[in-house]
Amino acid sequence: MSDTATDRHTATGESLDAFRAQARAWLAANLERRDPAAAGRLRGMDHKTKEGIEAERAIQRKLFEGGYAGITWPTDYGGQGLTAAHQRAFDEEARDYRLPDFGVAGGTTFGVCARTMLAHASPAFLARHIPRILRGEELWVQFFSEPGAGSDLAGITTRATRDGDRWILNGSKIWSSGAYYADYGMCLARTNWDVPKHRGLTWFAVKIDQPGVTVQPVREINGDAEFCQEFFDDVELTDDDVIGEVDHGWTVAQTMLVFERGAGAESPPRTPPVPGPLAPDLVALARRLGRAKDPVARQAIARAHVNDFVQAQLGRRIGGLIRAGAGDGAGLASYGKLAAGTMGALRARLAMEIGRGGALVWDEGDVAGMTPALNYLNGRIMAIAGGTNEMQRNGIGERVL
Amino acid sequence: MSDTATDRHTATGESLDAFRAQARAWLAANLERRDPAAAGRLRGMDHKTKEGIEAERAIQRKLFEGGYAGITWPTDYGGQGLTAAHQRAFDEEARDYRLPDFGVAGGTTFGVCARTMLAHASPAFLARHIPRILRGEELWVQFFSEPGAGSDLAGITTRATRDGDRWILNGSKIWSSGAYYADYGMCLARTNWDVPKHRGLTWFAVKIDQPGVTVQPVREINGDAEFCQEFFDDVELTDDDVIGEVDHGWTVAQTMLVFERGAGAESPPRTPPVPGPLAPDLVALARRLGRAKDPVARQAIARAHVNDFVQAQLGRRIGGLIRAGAGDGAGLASYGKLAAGTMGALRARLAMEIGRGGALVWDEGDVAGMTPALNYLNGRIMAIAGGTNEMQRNGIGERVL
Amino acid sequence: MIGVVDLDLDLTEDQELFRQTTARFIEASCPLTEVRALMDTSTGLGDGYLRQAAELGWFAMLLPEEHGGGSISGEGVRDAAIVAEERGRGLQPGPFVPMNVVGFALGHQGSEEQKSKVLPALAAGEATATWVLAGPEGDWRPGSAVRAAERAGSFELSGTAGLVQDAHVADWLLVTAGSDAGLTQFLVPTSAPGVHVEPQRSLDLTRRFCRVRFERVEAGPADVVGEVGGADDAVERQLRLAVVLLVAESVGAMDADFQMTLEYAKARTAFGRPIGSFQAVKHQLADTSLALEASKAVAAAAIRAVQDDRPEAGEVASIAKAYVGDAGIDLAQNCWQVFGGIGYTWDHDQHLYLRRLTTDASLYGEPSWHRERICAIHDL
Amino acid sequence: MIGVVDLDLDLTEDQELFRQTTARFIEASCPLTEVRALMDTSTGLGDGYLRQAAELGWFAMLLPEEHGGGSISGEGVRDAAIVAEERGRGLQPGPFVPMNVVGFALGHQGSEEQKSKVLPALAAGEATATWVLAGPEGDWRPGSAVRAAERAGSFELSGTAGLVQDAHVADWLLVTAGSDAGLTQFLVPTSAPGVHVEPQRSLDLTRRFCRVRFERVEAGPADVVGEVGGADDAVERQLRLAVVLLVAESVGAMDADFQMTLEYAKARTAFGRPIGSFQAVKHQLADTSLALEASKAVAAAAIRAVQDDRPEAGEVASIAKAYVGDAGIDLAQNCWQVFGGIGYTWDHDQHLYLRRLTTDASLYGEPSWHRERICAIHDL
Repeated sequence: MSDTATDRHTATGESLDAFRAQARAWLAANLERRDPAAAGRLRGMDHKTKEGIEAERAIQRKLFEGGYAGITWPTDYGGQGLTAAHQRAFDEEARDYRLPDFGVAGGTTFGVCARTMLAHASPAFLARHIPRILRGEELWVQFFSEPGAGSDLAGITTRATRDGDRWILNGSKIWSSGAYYADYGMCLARTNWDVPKHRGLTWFAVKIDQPGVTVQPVREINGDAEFCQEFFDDVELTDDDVIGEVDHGWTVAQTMLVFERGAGAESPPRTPPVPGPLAPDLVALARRLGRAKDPVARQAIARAHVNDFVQAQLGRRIGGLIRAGAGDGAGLASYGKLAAGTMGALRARLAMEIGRGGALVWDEGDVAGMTPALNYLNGRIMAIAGGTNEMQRNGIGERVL
Repeated sequence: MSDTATDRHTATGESLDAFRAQARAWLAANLERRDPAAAGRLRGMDHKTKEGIEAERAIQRKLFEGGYAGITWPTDYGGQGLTAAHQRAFDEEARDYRLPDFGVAGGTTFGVCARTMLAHASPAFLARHIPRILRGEELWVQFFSEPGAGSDLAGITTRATRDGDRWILNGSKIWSSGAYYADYGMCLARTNWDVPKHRGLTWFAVKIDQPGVTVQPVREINGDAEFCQEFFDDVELTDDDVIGEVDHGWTVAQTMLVFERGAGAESPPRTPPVPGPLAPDLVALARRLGRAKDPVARQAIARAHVNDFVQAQLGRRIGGLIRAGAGDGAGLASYGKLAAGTMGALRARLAMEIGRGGALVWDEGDVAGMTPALNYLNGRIMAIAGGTNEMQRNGIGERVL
Repeated sequence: MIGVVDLDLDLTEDQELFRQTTARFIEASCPLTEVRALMDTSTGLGDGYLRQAAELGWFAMLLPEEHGGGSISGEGVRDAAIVAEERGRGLQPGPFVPMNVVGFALGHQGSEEQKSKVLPALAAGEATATWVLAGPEGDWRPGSAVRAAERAGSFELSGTAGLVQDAHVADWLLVTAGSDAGLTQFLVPTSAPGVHVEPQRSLDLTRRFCRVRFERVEAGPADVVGEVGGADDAVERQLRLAVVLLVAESVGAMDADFQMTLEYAKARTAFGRPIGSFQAVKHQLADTSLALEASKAVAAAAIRAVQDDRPEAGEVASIAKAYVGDAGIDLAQNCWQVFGGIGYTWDHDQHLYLRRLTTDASLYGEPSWHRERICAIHDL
Repeated sequence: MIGVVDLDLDLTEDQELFRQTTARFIEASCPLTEVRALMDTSTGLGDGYLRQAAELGWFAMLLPEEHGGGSISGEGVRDAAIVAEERGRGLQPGPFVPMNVVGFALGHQGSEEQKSKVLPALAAGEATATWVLAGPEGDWRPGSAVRAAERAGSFELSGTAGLVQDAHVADWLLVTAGSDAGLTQFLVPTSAPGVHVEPQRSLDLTRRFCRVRFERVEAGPADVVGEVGGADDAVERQLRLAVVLLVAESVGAMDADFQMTLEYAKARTAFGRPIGSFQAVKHQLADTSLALEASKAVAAAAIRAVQDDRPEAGEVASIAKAYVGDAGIDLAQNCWQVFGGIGYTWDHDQHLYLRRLTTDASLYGEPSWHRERICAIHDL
């Protein structure tokens, strides 16, 4: 744990302004500037490798050593124990720097798994894993859905069987994004068959490179293979690997779903109520194809821009409602997920309507040319992954209304 | 019964061409020409009265006496016993003549009630009522939905209780279109409380002006009152009034629903696969408001025109499938009803989008000015009345797919 | 359902109290039964309603203090939006939006004479004003409806405007007119010769709209509001204000319609269960409540942007109008479908919300007009 | 599900037999496993596929008898639509639509020399032809992509065309070009100097599209198809034909995708029940099948109108294209949602249908282009 760093910030009760100034100086001295021309991440054109990820781990380690990893996380586990305001200040200062890019597993590790662990795992477990996560030594993915159980948690059949003081894991998981380069899977398994189906589930930490674990990438329709399927063949686990209480995995899963729906962030993205540039991808497309002055295309562009802004503002509102305890957190979080799932699919389709025939074809290697098609193929990810639109509607209908 | 007329057409085995020529001559000699400038029926501006309907009954009587009422219906009950081709020939010849306009009760009488009776009622019942219907002496409406039971047939609580050789009817019905000027209601009542809910139902003929029947118009949002609610207070019925078998009203209701969904017509509307004029109401609106050259308005106009044509062609296809016995009739008929329920609501809304602010206001008495608003207010009738969109989706999902 | 239904989550205590007072006033002075009764009257407004509302500050919030103005929190736009939301919820009649726009315009652009002549009376609800902007066909481009011809320092106003709310009870008209010099605004009394106010029928039964014809109406230099030919910026600010207040009214109406529908879905049974428990209805309600929550979120952003006079305020207002305009109609249509036949009856309030929200969608620019405006703001 | 899936309900016995033969040929020679294998090959077409298909008459149905033409029923368009529907169902590769259009055009407009040189080879599948119409940005206005400059009786073709299906394997190009005299068509060999065929990548993996650049390509008077400057009517007929055959392919693909989805919804369980028994899924499938049935209905009307060369054929074709284009995407998107994650995997066929139907929507004019065309047909 980085006691020095922690001391530096909190033991002295330092002010937000001082923190910000210090972060600014540290960033300038330690990190590279981000290439402003670097394109945003385009799923289907951003394949990670185990080797490539090492450079990212090094940056994360620097952050940790500088005292800027886990800014709001408890000091007991290597975090800085500071406030959300500190996190925002750091985020603002760090905007133009090259931060670690762990791909999709990064969001899962820091945004979903670690936060779920902090809410439910034992102190010993946290002391073992959280510092390693903060140092960039452990990337985590979720081993959650199964080939035969997508939306239905109660249908989980991957099982961990007690054998002396060990647990023996067998079964299969799917849709674990980035498992092929990650270190651990946070795995939901059935541990008790004698209780109602939604009970008797337990979460385990599964080291991905241990014997009995096979990871097989699932080729996606965009040609990439970010999702994986895993097969567990008598994988040995111990009580130390249990996250939360045995047979109470359902409760843990509910917490995880809130984080997964992108809500309840510790450090809520301070989305300013300022619209971004007019749907830049769609404007570029319309200009490239000579449709920028076409009233029908302009309606589609503005529609996307309106929805982009509305979605961001909805996120602010829902985050505020959850923090204010205005309703069931998981249910409220479904609003954000459903908005992403519906507006995302619409937006991908609007691009094809703007691009019409011109967006259907491109020259080999022409990234701008293929982007609308690739986005179109990714257009339903948010409508399906992490709980379908239908599940979110159930959540809203049953938990909020 | 009009034996003379029947003889004239069929006993002589007359040809279609001869029938057509005869009909043409008869129409020219007996009916008035239709005023081509007369506007189509606009719900909310077409209030019938008991007195006004007498003129229509007179025209219907003429048709009957001429041998042109119930062209395909059995000769035993005053029909002509001819083929659907004869009916089509007559319809084509009669297009430009002023036929009886019984308002919504006309369609219910001839298109739904009488056809359901012909399928299920006893010969004695048919002999009593069908000739009177054909002579224009009986207009029928449905006493079907109840204030507490809309889509749910099994929830019917209007009851007919056995009392010696009579039935005593109590309860209430609603959404009976045109009951305030009709003669009879075809009424679904519970006759047995000891069997599962969807059984134990029976259909009765209820004379509207008999003691114990109160008809109360329901004012609609368009300002008109075409729908009615009825209250039955110890209304006396006899076995002669029963339609179909006692306690087997469910079966009769299924037949009725097919007719109500506008499908399975004896004389299928020979919709030619020729598009009509470009959505005339919307073009008129766009022209009036100076938007005829606006590309966004033009898209909306064409969208409505496309849907109009598609809906007609779908009707042809579904009618053909039902006649070919290609599937469950009631389920297939739901396609037509659902198309009307979804495309109708969309079309009403497209008009408001074309008209924007200009369609929201009009001068007192300006029919063209108020038409888009009135259509908008009527836009969900087909989505709700006679089985909601949701019921049609259930029907398709459960009976067809 | 989410307990908080306010437009934003950070009302001050004073503002929250103001909201409650406003709601109580509406419930006491003009509940839906009264709104229905007013539909059949010639003015569409209850006696004394505007004066009583003025006592609560409805028409003072955007005026300078020296002319009778002032708002609860000092944030006039937000306070006015609180009133607007409650008004929408209760489908309140009367020219709340246009009177506030006229007051705001005069407060910023009017001459001292205009201010002292009109503003105290507006603030007290003793005089009524409305805004003449759109053409009778629903063209909201400023200057498209009325034309001002300059003749030796004076002006002659000609043209026909439409969708002028409550002009039939207005004392003053703020006329946005095109002229050779550019956009120019005038304050003219409704009684001026050549001004013809023609009340029309409308889809909305809870507000009144008029066509206003200008037949060579004389206007002197003292009737000009602001600079001759230089009103572009002022009109833009008026439009933003009108848009966000109208959006707040819409959101209030949406919330009320949805709550009414939700209660019905829980109480009404079919096939032995509440209809809201059927997945088809449950999902439709979920989608509808998403549209409602999103509308609240974007409305709050727009109100704040206009309150703070941010550079992007015009764009955010248009975004809110484009989204809420469509969402309001979606919501009313979905609620109607859940109500089924009962929603088609005159005596049920559902159609009043449908009419109001459909009208709101086009007032001060229909969604497609605002979408085009957004593209233009971004120089596309 | 409805048993009959044909485009219309009144196929003759011969036509029904022809449909079955076609389906069997596709299943035997190019099932989906083969379609997938061809995605990675350079031509995208199996050896001998076109020749075998030609034996079934695929490229002869719209040709004059004296040049190797003829169809089963004598109704060439309907027979071709039967093939097209089966092709769509099986996501068949190859230039079926453009070859038939070129054959049809030459049969009606070509010189005797052109006919005898090209048509028998097309009918036998021994030569391949395609149609050059759209610009590379997807502009389908005839004459917008290639320009013909007249020089002393000869022509020079210049410009860049796009979305030219299978030009990389074509022997002949039918080029629709603009010129000072008006729309003019040319038949040029792909090997002509100055013709540059550039295969592109595309959303659709089952068909290939090329950009074709014309750099001062020489064309003599004998290369002109029809009248110089007088091709408007011929091009209109070609477009109608292309549209209805493509619509038939789309309907076949829609039907296959929907059947696959329906089976999945019945077999896949969640929460202990088939997912298709949940009302949300059941209703989505009902809406989707309505779109499918409506597509079949309007496609049948369009095919018949073009077959019978009715005055309204152009309009009905555009109506069908506008409706089916959107409905095809709706259907594929809805099916994807029912499949959930499995539909996002490369090895599942769902995405092949999504790609195909999305591409179909824009080929030969996207829905909004056809809607605008419909307005123009009605002189709006």
